[in-house]
Amino acid sequence: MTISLFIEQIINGLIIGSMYALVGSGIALIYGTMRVLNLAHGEFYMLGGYLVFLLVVTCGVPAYLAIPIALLAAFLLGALIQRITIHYLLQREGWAFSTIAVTLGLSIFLQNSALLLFGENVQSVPYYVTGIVEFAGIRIPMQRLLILGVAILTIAVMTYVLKATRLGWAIRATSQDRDAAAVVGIPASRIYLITFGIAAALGAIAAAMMAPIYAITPWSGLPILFKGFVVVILGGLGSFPGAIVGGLLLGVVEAVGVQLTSTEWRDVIAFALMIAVIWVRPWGLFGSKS
Amino acid sequence: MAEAPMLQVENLNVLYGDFQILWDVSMTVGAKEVVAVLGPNGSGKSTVLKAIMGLTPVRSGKIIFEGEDLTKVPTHEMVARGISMVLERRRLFGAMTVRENILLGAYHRSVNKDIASRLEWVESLFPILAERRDQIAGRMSGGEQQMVAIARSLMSRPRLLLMDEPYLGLAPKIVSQIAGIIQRINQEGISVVFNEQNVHLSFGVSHRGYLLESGRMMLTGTGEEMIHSDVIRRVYLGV
Amino acid sequence: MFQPLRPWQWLLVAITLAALAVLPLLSSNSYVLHVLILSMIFGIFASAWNLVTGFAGLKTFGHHAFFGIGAYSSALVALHSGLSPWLTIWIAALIATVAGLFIGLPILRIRSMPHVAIVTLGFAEIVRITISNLQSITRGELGLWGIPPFESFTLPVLGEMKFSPADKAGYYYLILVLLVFSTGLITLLMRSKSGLALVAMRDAEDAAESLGVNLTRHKLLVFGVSAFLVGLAGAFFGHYIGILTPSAAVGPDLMILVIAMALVGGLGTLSGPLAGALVLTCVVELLRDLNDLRLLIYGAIIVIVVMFLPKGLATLGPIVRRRFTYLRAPTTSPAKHL
Amino acid sequence: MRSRIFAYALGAALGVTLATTAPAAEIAIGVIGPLSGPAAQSGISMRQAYEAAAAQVNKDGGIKVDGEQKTIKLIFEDSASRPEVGVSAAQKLLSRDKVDILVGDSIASSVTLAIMEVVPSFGKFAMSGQPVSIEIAKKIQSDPKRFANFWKSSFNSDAYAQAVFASTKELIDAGSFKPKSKKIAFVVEDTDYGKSNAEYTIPLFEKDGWKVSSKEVVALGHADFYPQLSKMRADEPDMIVSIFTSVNSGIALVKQIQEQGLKSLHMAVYYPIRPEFLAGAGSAANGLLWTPFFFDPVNSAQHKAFAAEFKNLAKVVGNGDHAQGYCEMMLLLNNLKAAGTVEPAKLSEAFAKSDTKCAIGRYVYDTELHTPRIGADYIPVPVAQIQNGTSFAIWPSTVATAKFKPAQ
Repeated sequence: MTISLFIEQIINGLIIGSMYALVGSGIALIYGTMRVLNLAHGEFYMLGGYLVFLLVVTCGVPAYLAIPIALLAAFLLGALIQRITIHYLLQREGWAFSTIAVTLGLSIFLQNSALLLFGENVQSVPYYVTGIVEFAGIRIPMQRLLILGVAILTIAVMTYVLKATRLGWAIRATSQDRDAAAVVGIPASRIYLITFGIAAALGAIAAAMMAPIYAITPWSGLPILFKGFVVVILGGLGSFPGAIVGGLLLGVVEAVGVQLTSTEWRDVIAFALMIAVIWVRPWGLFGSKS
Repeated sequence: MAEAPMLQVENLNVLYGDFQILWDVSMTVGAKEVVAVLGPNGSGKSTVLKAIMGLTPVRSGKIIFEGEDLTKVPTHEMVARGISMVLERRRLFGAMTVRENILLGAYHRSVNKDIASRLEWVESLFPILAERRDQIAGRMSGGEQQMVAIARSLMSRPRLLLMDEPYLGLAPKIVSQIAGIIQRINQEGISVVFNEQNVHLSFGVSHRGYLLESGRMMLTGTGEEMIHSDVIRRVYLGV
Repeated sequence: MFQPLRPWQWLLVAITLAALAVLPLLSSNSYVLHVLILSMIFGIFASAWNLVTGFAGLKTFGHHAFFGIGAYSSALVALHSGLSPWLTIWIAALIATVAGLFIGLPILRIRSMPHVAIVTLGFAEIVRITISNLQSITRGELGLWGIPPFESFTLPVLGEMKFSPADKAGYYYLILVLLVFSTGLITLLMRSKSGLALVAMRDAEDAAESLGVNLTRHKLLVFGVSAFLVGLAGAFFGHYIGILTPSAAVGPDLMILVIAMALVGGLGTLSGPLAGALVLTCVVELLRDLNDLRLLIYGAIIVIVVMFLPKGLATLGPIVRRRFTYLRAPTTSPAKHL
Repeated sequence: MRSRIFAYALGAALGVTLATTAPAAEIAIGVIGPLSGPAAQSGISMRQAYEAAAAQVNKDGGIKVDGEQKTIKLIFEDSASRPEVGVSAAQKLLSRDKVDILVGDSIASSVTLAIMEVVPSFGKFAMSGQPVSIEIAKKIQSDPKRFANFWKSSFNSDAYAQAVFASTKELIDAGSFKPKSKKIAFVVEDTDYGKSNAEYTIPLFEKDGWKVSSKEVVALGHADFYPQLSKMRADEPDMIVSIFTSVNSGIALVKQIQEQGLKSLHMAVYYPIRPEFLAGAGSAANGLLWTPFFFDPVNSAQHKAFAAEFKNLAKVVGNGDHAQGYCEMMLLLNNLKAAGTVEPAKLSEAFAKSDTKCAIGRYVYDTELHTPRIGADYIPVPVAQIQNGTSFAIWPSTVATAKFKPAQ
């Protein structure tokens, strides 16, 4: 393997990994704040893809407008779903299981709603930007660089929101101690609602950016959900920065893995890695034990 | 109206599932008063405070504060009404800094004006916290954490402060320090309700006490009256 | 819940069993038997999952791995060794048990429910992909066919027990026996000391631990028994359907189906998963004509049951009864007496 | 009688209405195929094609069976491409609807293999639709007595491998493709279709001195080929063979090959047959070779005529699936006409002797494998090249409408 090929594979991995990171960070945010494992998270990704498709292809809205609209719609949808299901379950006994079960049902429900609405057809969105960047024997299309750019921007914005805004403080406080947050005046249920919306929007950003490459089908959420799980286990369940690092790491491991072996056993390796991590470091590779 | 106590708790009943924790508990707290809730382990002391704050759902009964019925008001609205709470075992936001923890005390819209002056006031009560402002709260000692927790709860300038087991797990030296702080807070014109198992510890700072046993209010009175009560002796010494 | 049955309950069980036993004598419609056979396969699967999830409180989402392991083991052993399926289904169940203990051990170290959910899901995916990739042995997604059926034999009263798609009486009675066996085993287990410890631990893990109950051993026992039963159901499924594909025998859809069955019937009850399996298998067959709506309704059922009937259909009974009681005697609410 | 009543009661309890058996003047044909799930699009096309063929025959007055003129009634059941669902569907059609003939699966080989476990014990005639897996033929061969009345209506899966290899060899012999190092790379889907086609193709090339430089097996619907293509760009294979049933994967691969600037000759199996391929891949598809190009309503006069007729019958624009489905159902109905009975043994006799011409070719059977013969004289498996956004057949020469053009 030459150096430039190796670098190219790392870049391939980082690009896909940045998308895993966005999806994983949504799962991590939801789990972090409300201790809910969202099995319907893949469907936020899938619906985000369809929203962009509807706007860009069906309605002819330019991408730079369509993507923010899709994000907002995904946010509202996520919040609505939280409000009519999780919100009530969290107030009951046995919520840890019932929330997992309800998101499982939601996942199947949303998949098949999409099937009814959009059909089996594989949908795709044209590239937002064209052109190829070539240097030192490495070829990367602009579209892929755009993915990486948007991912970095999104992560930067999210980091700023979490670190430096009132909302971010409230999310972090609620995720660390719900009662303590309530006592200082943070309305946990509203924070949960917003967090769910943000997580859905993060999934939708990933979907919007991937739509020109990964076509959209009612089932596109499932594989990405499994990737998201691996990511959050690697990064420590519930940790936002952990999910970012975990996502990038998984992307790079996959790309380099393809170079070294064949694609066939890739997912087995990813899952085995995940189980091994849980076995030796249940709090994740980057999380801390407490 | 001026005669009515600041906080009035009437016939509180609280259940966890089918298990009844509090039975018709009533109590009052006057303005600028320090009240101790006493009782052995498992008597329901913490539940009384949590129920007032809305952290535990109340089956029946009333909580009236400054003439307003707060029974159905959610926890996060309490600071807006003038009540604040220090939770058992400090419960800090462990991954955040001391400063962030304290500032979160003024999170609610109704109290996040003139944060600078509030911070100044709180840091004047706990000078050490100003020095440690950038330290991660979770890595501090128990006593320091308790100070952060109290500082946090004061940021909303409450008129009533509830403290759940403020002495729990602290070294004797720290306990007396915290007791001093409670007195200091009271001198600022704030009413304090705290609970504690140890009778003698409680009466160092409180004006009045209540005794709980198995979820029922058994006795109230000043420290002096209670220490000499037969009921106390029976409850604590099993006589 | 596991009190000895009262006489009328015994009678009810006996009548149900008798009705199920004479059914094939009355109806030769193989489609009706087919639906009932599938219900019973899923009944065993759902009860065994419920044993772990509902009774022992270990929320796993990867039991379809054991179903697939059971199905493929029995089919492959019977195909290659020439052993009779009558024997291989038990070998397969034991292989599934070993797999269960293998994955059960790491799970027991984890207290966090989401971690358990993810690990078990991941384990099942590994099993599925592995079966799919080992094409030379399993024929992958194309399907393993040529699985030997059970040998026929003759019974004194019932006549010849045939095992063929057109004459399903043999399959029907065999799965009925296996269902009774599985329900009996679960009942015995839950009435034993281990069972009592399990329920104690589900309700208050720390308390049970402080009482000196050895949690790991009991949990592992339950996990093993559960994997055994699921493996057995899977092994029967393979010989019954005659063809196995990774997505049919180890696919996540299968687990979703079984979870829905247990939830609909009532998690943590003995009869719930059985009732749920019957109801949902019939619903799935009824919705056959609705094609695309099938899974949609299915997802909606799970959501609605979790939201409004958290204890499954079993809750409907008391709700209805309460309605009636209330209508007859509108007494004061109990809170007033406190 | 008693059993009927009981079955009825149970049926009612299950909410199942017992189907009244078809009136004497109808021949009931049960069809199992994917109407939901990943292959539903093809399954629905097949359903439309089967219906069109039946409508055509019914319009002409039906078929004379056992001395009585009867119309054709098709009953469709969904298999969702899943064997166990297909088995349930077969159970229902054979015992509840009591169909005379079973067709299934219309698309999935695995479902066909499963249905084969059920049909023989009901003693009915059965035929599979598009499934090509050679396992079906092997299964028939393994127990000729049991499967005496089971026939395939599509050729075996090694046909594609032969088409890929033979057409490549012809291009080399003609001097229009000059491999430098005889390195070949495979990108295939993790389905039976992808894997078994690769399995048949690889030995043909290896025997001819080729070296497989990489074989990448990707998940169904996979769409990010960058890691695989980066690897290939370093390897520089002379030829890439890609095999997917998912158009999504195909579009992504073709686009990304262009982005990566790979110069290898690219041969695609199956996915360009779907109409949405060209729309999705756009100009990146130019120069691509692919098989099987069964249906060419643009350049083939015969197919143009079929397309017009089909449009008339089915009110939808015909595609390759339609052409195959229509021919398969016509084959069955012609043989039914020839046999004059639904009795399985007689129908099988008719199938063994069948010589039916249809839009996609001439159906003559290999009577040992119960499989239609392939080749220029029978059913050709043409290789096409996409030139300026249109597919032209370039191999075999008997059906070619254009010459191979090397990529610029």
